Amino acid sequence: MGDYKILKEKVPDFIKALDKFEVFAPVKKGDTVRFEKIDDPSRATLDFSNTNVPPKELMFPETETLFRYRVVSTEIEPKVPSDEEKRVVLGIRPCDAMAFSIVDRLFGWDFPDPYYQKRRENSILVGLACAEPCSNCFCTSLGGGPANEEPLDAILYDLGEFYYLKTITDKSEAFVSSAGDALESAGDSERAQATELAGSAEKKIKRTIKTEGIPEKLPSLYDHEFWTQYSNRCLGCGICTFLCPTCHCFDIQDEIEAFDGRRARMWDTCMFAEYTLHASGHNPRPTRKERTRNRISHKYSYFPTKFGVIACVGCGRCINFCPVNIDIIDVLQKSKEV
Amino acid sequence: MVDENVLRDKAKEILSSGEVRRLIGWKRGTYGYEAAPCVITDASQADDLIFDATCVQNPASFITLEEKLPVPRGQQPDTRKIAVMVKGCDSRAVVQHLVEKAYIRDDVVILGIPCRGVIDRRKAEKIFGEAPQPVLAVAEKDGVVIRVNGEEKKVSREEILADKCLRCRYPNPVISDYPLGDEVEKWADDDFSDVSEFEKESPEEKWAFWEEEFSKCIRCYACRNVCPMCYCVECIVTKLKPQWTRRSTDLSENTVYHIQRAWHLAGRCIECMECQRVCPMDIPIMTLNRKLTKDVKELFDYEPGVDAEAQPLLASYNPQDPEEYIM
Amino acid sequence: MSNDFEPNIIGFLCNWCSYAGADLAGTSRTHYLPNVKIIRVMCSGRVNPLFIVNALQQGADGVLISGCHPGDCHYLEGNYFARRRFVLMHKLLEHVGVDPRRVQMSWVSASEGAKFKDVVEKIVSDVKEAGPMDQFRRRQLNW
Amino acid sequence: MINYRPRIGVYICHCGINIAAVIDVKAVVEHASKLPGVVVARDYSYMCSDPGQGMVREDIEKEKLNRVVVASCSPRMHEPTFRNTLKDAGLNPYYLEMANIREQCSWVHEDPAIATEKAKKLVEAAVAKALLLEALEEKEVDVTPACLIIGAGIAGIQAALDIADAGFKVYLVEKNPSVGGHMAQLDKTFPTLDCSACILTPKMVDVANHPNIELMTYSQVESIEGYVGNFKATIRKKARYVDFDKCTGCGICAENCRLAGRIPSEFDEGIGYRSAIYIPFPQAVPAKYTIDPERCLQLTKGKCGKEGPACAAVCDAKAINFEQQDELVEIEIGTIIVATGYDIFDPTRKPEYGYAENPNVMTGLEFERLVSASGPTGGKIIVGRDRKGEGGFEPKKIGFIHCVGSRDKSVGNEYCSRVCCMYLAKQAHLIKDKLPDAEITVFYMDVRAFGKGFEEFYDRVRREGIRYIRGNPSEIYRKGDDHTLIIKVEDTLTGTPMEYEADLVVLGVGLEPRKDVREIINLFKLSQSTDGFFLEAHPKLRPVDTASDGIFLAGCCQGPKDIPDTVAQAKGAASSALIPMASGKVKVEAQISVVNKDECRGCGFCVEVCPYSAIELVEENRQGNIIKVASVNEALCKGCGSCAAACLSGAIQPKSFKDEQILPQIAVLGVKTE
Repeated sequence: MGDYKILKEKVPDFIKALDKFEVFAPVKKGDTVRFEKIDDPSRATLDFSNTNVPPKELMFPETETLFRYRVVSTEIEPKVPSDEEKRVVLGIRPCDAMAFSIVDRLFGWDFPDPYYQKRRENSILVGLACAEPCSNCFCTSLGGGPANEEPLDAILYDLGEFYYLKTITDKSEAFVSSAGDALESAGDSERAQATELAGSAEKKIKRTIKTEGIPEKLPSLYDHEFWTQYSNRCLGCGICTFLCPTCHCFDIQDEIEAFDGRRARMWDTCMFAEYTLHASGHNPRPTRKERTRNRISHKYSYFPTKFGVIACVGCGRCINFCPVNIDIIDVLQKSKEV
Repeated sequence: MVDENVLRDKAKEILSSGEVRRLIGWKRGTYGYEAAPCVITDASQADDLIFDATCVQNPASFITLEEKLPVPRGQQPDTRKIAVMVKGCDSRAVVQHLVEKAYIRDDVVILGIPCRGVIDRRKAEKIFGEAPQPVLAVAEKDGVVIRVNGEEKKVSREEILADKCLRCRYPNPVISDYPLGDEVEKWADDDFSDVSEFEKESPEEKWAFWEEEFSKCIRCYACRNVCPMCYCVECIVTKLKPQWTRRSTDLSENTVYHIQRAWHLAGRCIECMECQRVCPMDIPIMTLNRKLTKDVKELFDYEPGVDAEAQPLLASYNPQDPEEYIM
Repeated sequence: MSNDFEPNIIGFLCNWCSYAGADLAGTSRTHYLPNVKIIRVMCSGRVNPLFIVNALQQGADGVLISGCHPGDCHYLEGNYFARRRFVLMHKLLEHVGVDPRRVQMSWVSASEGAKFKDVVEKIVSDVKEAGPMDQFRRRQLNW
Repeated sequence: MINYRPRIGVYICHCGINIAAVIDVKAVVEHASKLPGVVVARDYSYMCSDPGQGMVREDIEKEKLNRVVVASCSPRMHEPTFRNTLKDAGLNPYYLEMANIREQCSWVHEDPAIATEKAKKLVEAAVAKALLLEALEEKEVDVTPACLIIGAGIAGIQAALDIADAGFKVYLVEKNPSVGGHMAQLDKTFPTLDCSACILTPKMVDVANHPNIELMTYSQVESIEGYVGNFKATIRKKARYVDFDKCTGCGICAENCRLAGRIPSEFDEGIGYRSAIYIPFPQAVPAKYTIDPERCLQLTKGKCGKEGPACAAVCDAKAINFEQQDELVEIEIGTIIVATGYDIFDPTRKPEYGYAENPNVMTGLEFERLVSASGPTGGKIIVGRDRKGEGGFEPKKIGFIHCVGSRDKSVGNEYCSRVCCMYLAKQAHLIKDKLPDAEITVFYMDVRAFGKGFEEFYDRVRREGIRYIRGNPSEIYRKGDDHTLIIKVEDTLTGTPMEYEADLVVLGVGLEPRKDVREIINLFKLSQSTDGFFLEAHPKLRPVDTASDGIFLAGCCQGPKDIPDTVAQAKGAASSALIPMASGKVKVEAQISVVNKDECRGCGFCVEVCPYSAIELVEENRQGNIIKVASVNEALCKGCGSCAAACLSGAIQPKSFKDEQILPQIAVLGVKTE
């Protein structure tokens, strides 16, 4: 595949050149960073640690319309994304990218989800290798790394004056060809610098968890009291799951406006009491203990048992953002000890 | 300041007495600038307890977070008390709980901690960067002594303390069974200048501000769940019949959610600022709460969470209440 | 704002005074603007201030709450509670950037049909000036 | 409850042309027929008529309707009518929702297109709510067979007698020491010229003696709680300082009172005088003496002369007791009649008439006392006597002024007091009778002689040589040092300004709400109409009812009226009050608040807010945990819904006005008609 470089000041031109695509890139608002559709290239930033909200929202939005209808008729108008909507997503951190390979399995499983899949197919994923991992990053414990390429179509490395762009898949050709003048060619020297950057970044990752045995151990702790030391301080909010790049649960609700309606799906989380609440009023996960247990167990035991891969990429968001210091590495470590 | 040994001894004593079923306090976190709230049930766990300027969380929130599980037939519910360690601000939550009959005075054992302020994670990160190891911090009269990444430094209070501390009017608990440590002097006050400043803006400017902030919201409900005052059995925000707010996230629903949340705290918010602290999207949630706090004080001369005998603001009235805007 | 903007205003009127006052305006054939559509509640104290928010969200450009004069509440004191709640909600909405003219409250007794007309004219003209409510209206947003 | 699909019938009323002239009824029907849940939509000229109601009944049966929407007049008008229609057809009456397209649409909007569009929206909102209506149960409670009547003027007396005669207990509470009210002060009554005392006093005696009436004079209602059928009242029996049972009414005490003849008599409107221990007038009922605590020297100063109170000394019955205390009595009643009467307009508020300065400018009521045979002058028309009854003169030129304090925006009284025209005519006649040579001039704005025999009487008075000048005097002032008054007036028929001399001017003062009206309002939670009198539930069809069930109005407290009207209304109020008492049961509000215990967090906000103390926190076993939740007392709740607005979780909701029923209305009305 190809090697290119983009001078930093040319990034806006580069984005502008991609006018055949909808371009998504991180945008800073105060101290928060989040992917947004870029209409004004100057709003995009590649100078960030990681986005607050992972790019999963680009394939699996917080809220999306499945179909629309009229209350008095039986016809529906599906809202599956069309093939025309070609997108480029710039600046995905490798951990978040890896999450797509994990979530792909779920949305392609027994019922292929056209909404998710269509967006995935239509998107060219351009990664951004990490130079300064955050203190709670632990991607290397889960088979990832600061420059992990799977399933990216291309990856950028910040090499000071410029970004080194390495294309990975055929899919990326389409966007390289439209980028035009903004791209310059690169070679071995840049490639070597990139490898060095990745190596140095990897050394900076201090937090680790040895995952061997965890998927097997967790089910045996189903009724264990150790969960309560975490769940007792759990707020039952949706931060850890909403911000998790691999969490993919959704709720489906009908929304009616006078006589127009839509069926929409929106993020849901197993941390909410309503998540498992039955119509009868019975709740099989009545307390935060069961919910905390479920979150960890699903990621580290149920999902790997079913799909062969742990549903965690070590991005560290759930640790960073948890207001009550429920630290997944700490939980997993304890689970091994008890 | 409180001596942690005194605190632990008292906790052990209370837990050993069998009088309480759980004790809520803080312990050292696994990393960074914030301690971890903790709930302990046994005297043997009491040595984990700490109190310093990293203990930002409001333990009173965890009193009402406790689920009441169905009691198996033939058994009795555990009606022993809950012990809770509180700073000044936290203690107001307990008072307001009492006003609202969330529990009765006899249900709680209050360990009051005089406090010189707690640090704001966001401010600290800007000064010292990320802290992979748990940080130790002590607020003193003339600044905060903080130990980050192996180095001890002293910074001014203004630089690092949480905003709520910089305008703290209740450094000492307003209610307490066991005051731990000597009272500290009040050193700050609240003139609501931040609110007054914002009030001066035009409706368009105000909305432009909120439009951006509310559109960030991911509706994780952390602000609601962490709030010691949000403990309805079923929150109207998640209720389906009727559905006051749709679960879908967009500017409209997010705005309405935030108005609802703020409204439900009118005359009830005790300004622990937990809602704003926990927000993963940095939404300045307290700006709404503080507007109401200010108005409630100005219009009705009312302050929640200071008098356990007070009537709830919106369940009472004065025939002479202001009539502005009424035709 | 363009003059042809016809605001849509929802009025919550208490059954005993204001709704009766509106009826009296009718019985007296007092003509007034059609923009205010009335939802009858038994007492202004019934009006959950979140109704206002809901109405603004669901497409109302303005909201009117009207009850008995202080001291005259058919249910003794419901309007006193309504007044307290209203003032605070009004302030809160103002802080969010909602034009304060959109949300108004009045005391209209069963004998004040003429006042009801005045109240309607006032809120309609105020909301006309404020323009369409497009801040957090539901339908406007992309489905 | 069986959950079946809603089948709604929508009925649009033409109300003759009241609705149909403005609103395109057919278009509204067409629109309604397409709304969700609607199975039939029809229109009819008068929905409230028999055939109109019949149409609804038939559809309920044939179309299996389970909800009905009627778009017509205000629900305040015909909601009960259509509820009964539903009931007759076997449908729960609370499955009715009304859209007010008359009072709040066709009558207030001119443009047919706009009115039609609005009517469509109002019907939509009604349908949206109808979809979510619930069946409610109408419950009954027992009625305490007793009535409390406040005020013992002619209205209260008549109502008391009627109810007592029907066999029910009456508590008749009068603030003054005697019953009788204003009527007792009058001399003759228009237009028949019967002697007022002659027709009133037998009734006064009757109420005192009736076995079913417990008369509580010199008493006031302290507090009222409860609801129709089950009121509890606390009555304060003020201390008379005279033992009621011992006093024989001999009057020796009054003769010996040190202040005898020195205190202006209220009954005589200040032109006669009484003692500190007194009965208001000789025929007072009960004929028991009362010590005026604000005047009595013993009570105000702690001593009365050197020898102590003379009254006590001379009382053989030993009835005087300065230690007496007010007594609080609690009574239980099923119904209440408010008959608190009126005050006369205070003419000092019109200083141009010189009432305050000139003793020969007097109010009509003062003149009644002057002309009354039982009055201070024994019926002799002598003006300007001093306290001892000396001096004074017989007037020769007398002016009567109409509409003093009535029909006068400058004093805030727009209304007509209804009695002044006739009482002034009567008084003019009485003077003519007693002083045939007197020159009598009446200054009027209009003469309203609308009642039975009124016009004839007015005609007779004019034929007696009494001059009527159309004009409202601008000023009355004293000319020179004698008592001659000048009345400045413009004769509006001829447009000529004139000055009349008079030595007596009688002001035809109007009737006003009592000065203590606010206290009564607060006590009974009554409403006032614009004129300040109590507001009836409906000006035409419920003129004696109030908005509060079980509380009725009689007499001038509801608005100025003459004696026959007052008696008629009193009889009406009595019969209305008798209905629940005679049936023994009364329906309680069905639209009351209900608590969803599973959502209640027991904070008690609703308990604090409820004006009827209808909510309490009760223990509830929630899966083995004992918690507290709100609980509503169904008999006390009135369904105002204040609790629901205070409840944060929406756990308490007023039936028929639940959040889930109101939000869809908002949604429908929020959507603009394109």
